[in-house]
Amino acid sequence: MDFSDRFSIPPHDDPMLYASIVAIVLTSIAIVVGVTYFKKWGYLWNNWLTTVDHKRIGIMYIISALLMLFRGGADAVMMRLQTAVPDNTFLDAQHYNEVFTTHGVVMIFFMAMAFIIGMMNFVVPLQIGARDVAFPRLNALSFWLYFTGAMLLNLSFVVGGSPDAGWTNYYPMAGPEFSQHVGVNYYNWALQISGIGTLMTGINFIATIIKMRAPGMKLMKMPIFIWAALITNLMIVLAFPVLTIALLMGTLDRQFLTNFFTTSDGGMDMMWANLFWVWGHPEVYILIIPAFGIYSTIIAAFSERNLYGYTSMVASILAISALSFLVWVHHFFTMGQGALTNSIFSITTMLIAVPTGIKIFNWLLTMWKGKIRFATPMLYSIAFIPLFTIGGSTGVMLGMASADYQYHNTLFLVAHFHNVIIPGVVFAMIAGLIFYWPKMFGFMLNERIGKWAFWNITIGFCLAFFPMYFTGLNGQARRMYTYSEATGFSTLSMISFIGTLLLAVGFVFLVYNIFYSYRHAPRNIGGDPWNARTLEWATHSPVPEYNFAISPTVHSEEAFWDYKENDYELFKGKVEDIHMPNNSGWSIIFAGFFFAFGFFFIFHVWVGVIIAFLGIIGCLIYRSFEKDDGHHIHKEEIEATEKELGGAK
Amino acid sequence: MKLKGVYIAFFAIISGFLAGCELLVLDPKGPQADKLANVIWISIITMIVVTIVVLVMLTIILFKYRASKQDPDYKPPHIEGNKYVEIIIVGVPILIVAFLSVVSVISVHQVETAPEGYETDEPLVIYASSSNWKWHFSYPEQDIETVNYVFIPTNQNVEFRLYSHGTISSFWIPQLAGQKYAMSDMTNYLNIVAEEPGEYFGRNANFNGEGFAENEFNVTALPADEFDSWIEDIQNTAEPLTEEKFEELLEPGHLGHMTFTGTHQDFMPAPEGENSPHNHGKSDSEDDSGHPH
Amino acid sequence: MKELFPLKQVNGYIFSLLLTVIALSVYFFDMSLAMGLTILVVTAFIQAGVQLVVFMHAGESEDRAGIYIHTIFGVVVAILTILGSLLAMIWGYMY
Amino acid sequence: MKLDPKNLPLEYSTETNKLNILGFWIFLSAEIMLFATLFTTYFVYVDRGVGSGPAGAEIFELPPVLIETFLLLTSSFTIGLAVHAMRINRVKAMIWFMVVTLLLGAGFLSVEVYEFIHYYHIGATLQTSGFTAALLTTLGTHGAHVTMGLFWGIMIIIQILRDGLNARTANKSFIFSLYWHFLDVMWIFIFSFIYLKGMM
Repeated sequence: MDFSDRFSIPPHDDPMLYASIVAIVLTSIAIVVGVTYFKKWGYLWNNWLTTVDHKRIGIMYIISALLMLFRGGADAVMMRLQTAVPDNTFLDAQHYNEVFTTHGVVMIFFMAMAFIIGMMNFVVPLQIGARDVAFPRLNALSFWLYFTGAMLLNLSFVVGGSPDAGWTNYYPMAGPEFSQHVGVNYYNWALQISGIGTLMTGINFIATIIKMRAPGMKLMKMPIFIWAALITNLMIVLAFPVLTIALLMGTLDRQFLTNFFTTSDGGMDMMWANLFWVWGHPEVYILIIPAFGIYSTIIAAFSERNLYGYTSMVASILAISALSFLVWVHHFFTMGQGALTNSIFSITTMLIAVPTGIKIFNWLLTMWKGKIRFATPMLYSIAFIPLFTIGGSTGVMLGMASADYQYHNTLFLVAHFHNVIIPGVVFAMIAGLIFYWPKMFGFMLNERIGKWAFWNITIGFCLAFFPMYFTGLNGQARRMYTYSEATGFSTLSMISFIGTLLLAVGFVFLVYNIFYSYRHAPRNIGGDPWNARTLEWATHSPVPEYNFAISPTVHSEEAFWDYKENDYELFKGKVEDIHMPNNSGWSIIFAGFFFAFGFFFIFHVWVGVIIAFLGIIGCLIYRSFEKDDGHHIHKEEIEATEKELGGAK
Repeated sequence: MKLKGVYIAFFAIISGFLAGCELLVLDPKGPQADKLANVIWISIITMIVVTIVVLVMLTIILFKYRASKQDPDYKPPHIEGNKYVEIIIVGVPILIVAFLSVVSVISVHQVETAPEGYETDEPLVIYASSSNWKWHFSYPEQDIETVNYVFIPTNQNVEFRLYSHGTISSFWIPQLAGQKYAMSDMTNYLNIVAEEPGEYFGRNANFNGEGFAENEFNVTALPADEFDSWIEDIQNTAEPLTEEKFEELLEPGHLGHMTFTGTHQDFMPAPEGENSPHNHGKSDSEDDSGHPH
Repeated sequence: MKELFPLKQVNGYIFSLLLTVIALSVYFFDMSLAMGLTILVVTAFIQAGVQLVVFMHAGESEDRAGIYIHTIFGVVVAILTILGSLLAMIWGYMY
Repeated sequence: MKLDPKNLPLEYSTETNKLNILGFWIFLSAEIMLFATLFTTYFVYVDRGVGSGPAGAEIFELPPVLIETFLLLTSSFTIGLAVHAMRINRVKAMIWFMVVTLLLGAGFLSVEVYEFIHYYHIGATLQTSGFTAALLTTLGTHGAHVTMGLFWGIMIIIQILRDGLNARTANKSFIFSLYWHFLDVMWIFIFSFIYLKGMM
């Protein structure tokens, strides 16, 4: 392809596309002008862009995740609108393919992953009574690499064309022979770069949880969310390298014409599917296990009871994490590997239902004999239980290898995985966001608007996805941009579209709630507005930079509850100088070079690649020679802050 | 209680649909699809029972233990867990999973071999190969080839040999059998029997690019004698398939139904046996139908 | 000079050279695939163990439990990934 | 052998140092999976992905592989000695052992480059077949790690020369030794399951 052709903007003519490009450009300009006008660049740079504070990094992750949620959500609405009526011409096939590909990639990699990592960033150090993560600078770098990947993928929409081979990106369709424009290159590099960031997050959090727990917090005295985070990160560390290599091979195939996944010279298209799912199935549990942790926290807090069956909860998390590496073949039962292989993986798949079932019953038993308050985070958690049971049940159905021959690649499958991911992950993240909002910003979100959002989202979800179980069983394959009247899919598809609109309305309420509460909510809410149980509620809202003036000493997984109810002394000792890491612009600059590297690589601009690569090496050398020992916050300063926030704890 | 109402309503809708609709997958017309439909029903019923148990427990708990119903001074107890409860919540799921595993293993072996009652038949072999975005059906015995439609005799074991001229496709006739991938570097085998004459809908279920939505084909099942006369008809009337013509057909795009004499297997054989780019183990080379029967 | 060459490490080095020589036997002698693979698996994993314990000091710090568990879990997942992929990509089609 | 918690060597002497070492171990388990993925691909392609290209035994040669193995094994030994020298505070000996290690590593790389040129000449390039791509990517990834290690080692030597042995440089040297031993372990697996099995 000619050099300038590759940059053609966009390769695919469509007035709507141009309109969105204009909108994007105008919004970007507006943001830049706005920040300049209010003279906020300095504030932004000093307090956010260069920060190494886990709380701010967590918040930046969550903000990015919400932005990506709206990007992916807009794609979803477009898809359901296109399929609401038969033979619709709102989108053409190519555009529809780009939309569902982007939807999947954005939602999994840049929304869900960012959301859980953001949540872990904010909660984990607080919940273990630490001052920060093990490697604060690395943490900032993780965020900026993730952000780089997200921006790179979103850029594809404007320059060169979006990937269009599905989020699973099966070869040979994604290979150079059948996908000639640069879309899949974007996919490779965006995921590769953000994947590096995710891997580093994994390492960082394992080290944090192993080494930085408050005194007295033995392994079996860790709050359940910490267990969830520990195991999740373990899975990240073992799963993401597989994706790294698979993407590398894809890149070599597309940009250096090797034969890993081609149809000739010994290439095996099946191998991509295999490697993709070796990573992909643990990935599903990487998303859901932290969500389980959040639900456990919230359900215990709003039932005013300790978590039932703590030990079995921990055991089931461990079991899920081990099994999750043994089931990946169920994503391609239909590939022809024979009855024996399919039987083995069918059994391992269904086995996961056992530890998951344990969790469901433990949550129910946690509410049993409790004192259940229906606050919005709890509403999401309650709705999660039956909805996730349905999702899990259909998962077991899909795990039956023979029956999967009929469900595979149909809307039944689509309904299933949305049924686990939306009530499982998205609900948990919204619930967690509302739950931790006061800890993050020092005011609470409005409950009334929150409940409006909840009902819209829940009912919208049910309407949007339950019909797909039926159209799937009726023979509707996924990823079809249209269908004919004769198929009889139209009524259910319309219901599905209406559900999507309700979901969208729900999310609008969510955002409106933030604006509304920002203006109207009272600010003096104290450290513990929900009457919760774990350590993070023992400090102020919002949390001061150093988290805890005095490191807490812990004797159970609910030390704060014991402090409130059983006169347990949480803070032993005196205020001392606290050592904190310094902010640094290094991470964002480093990520900037990665952005350039990825972008130039996508378009085969080798000069640019070399320059960016030298930049990356330069950053590494700089970091190797840098001596940065951080700084101390002095005792007097801490005492003054504590006083201002309402007395030393 | 609002929640209860909502969920019961959803369940009513679901069961209503399941009972009332003629969903293709649950309306099988051959023994293979019939097996699968049975497995699906077994799993649906099991799972509905599980879901109802969870729902009932949840509803009762929410009713009984909500804060508004309780004494403001009530302090919920601290309960660590209970050995017997844990045995039940581990044991029962294990039993359910064990039961479903047995069903799964037996049925997957059944649908991977020739259908029951037809094991001894010499199968009718049809090569089904996909190209963007068409299906080519070659009948090597009868020496004819069709595009985007296929005729099969009823009550006869038909062995589809699946492969692709490019992207991965998934061969699917919901009312006759489950899916199987058609890929470029190996041949997959799918046994199908249609027990009722009629027209069936078939398609590629695996996304393969721009023309995916229209990547469908028709299956017509005919009694044996009608099938034979159809074959004869084509052998007498259709144009021969030349290599140039076939290359033309492989170009990406959509074609209607087409019919030829001769098959492309003569000049572009399927990737099986000695033509397979990969040997599936060493035994393959001697036995060119080295696949399970 | 002698204190620079601790016996443990010298022995470890000689031992790993020895293991390499044993592994080489599969090249020089005619043997069945199973036999050869067994020799390779045994020598390779012992070598890895020697490196891990003698040279990398895996067990010396207060975090040895974490290090061992994590590394062993990684190795187990790695082996299962390799075997599972071979099952799904090659062995599954062979019978 | 456990360390005496009251008298920890320099590389474990601060909390940050302990965290760094633990973090690096965790990173190594990620590396295990990285190489496991490459091995997976190689094992599948060695039987199924040859296409019209050459097969394993046809292109492997024992002498360069043996030289590479010997060089890397020895370098793993010398970096171990470097850490030992560091612990008994013999800075000069330590630097010399590190220099020897890096030279051995460079020797390994040059033989590997020779090997790659050989493959190129007999028509086994990255683009020849799935098998050659898997082989060269696996070897190349290992080689890239060694190259990266060379530069990293040089940086550390410069820092020791500049700052002497302190908690920071000792920590870096120790972590570097972990990395280098790990590369040797990976090479043992490559040597056994790619070369020896291929030539069996």
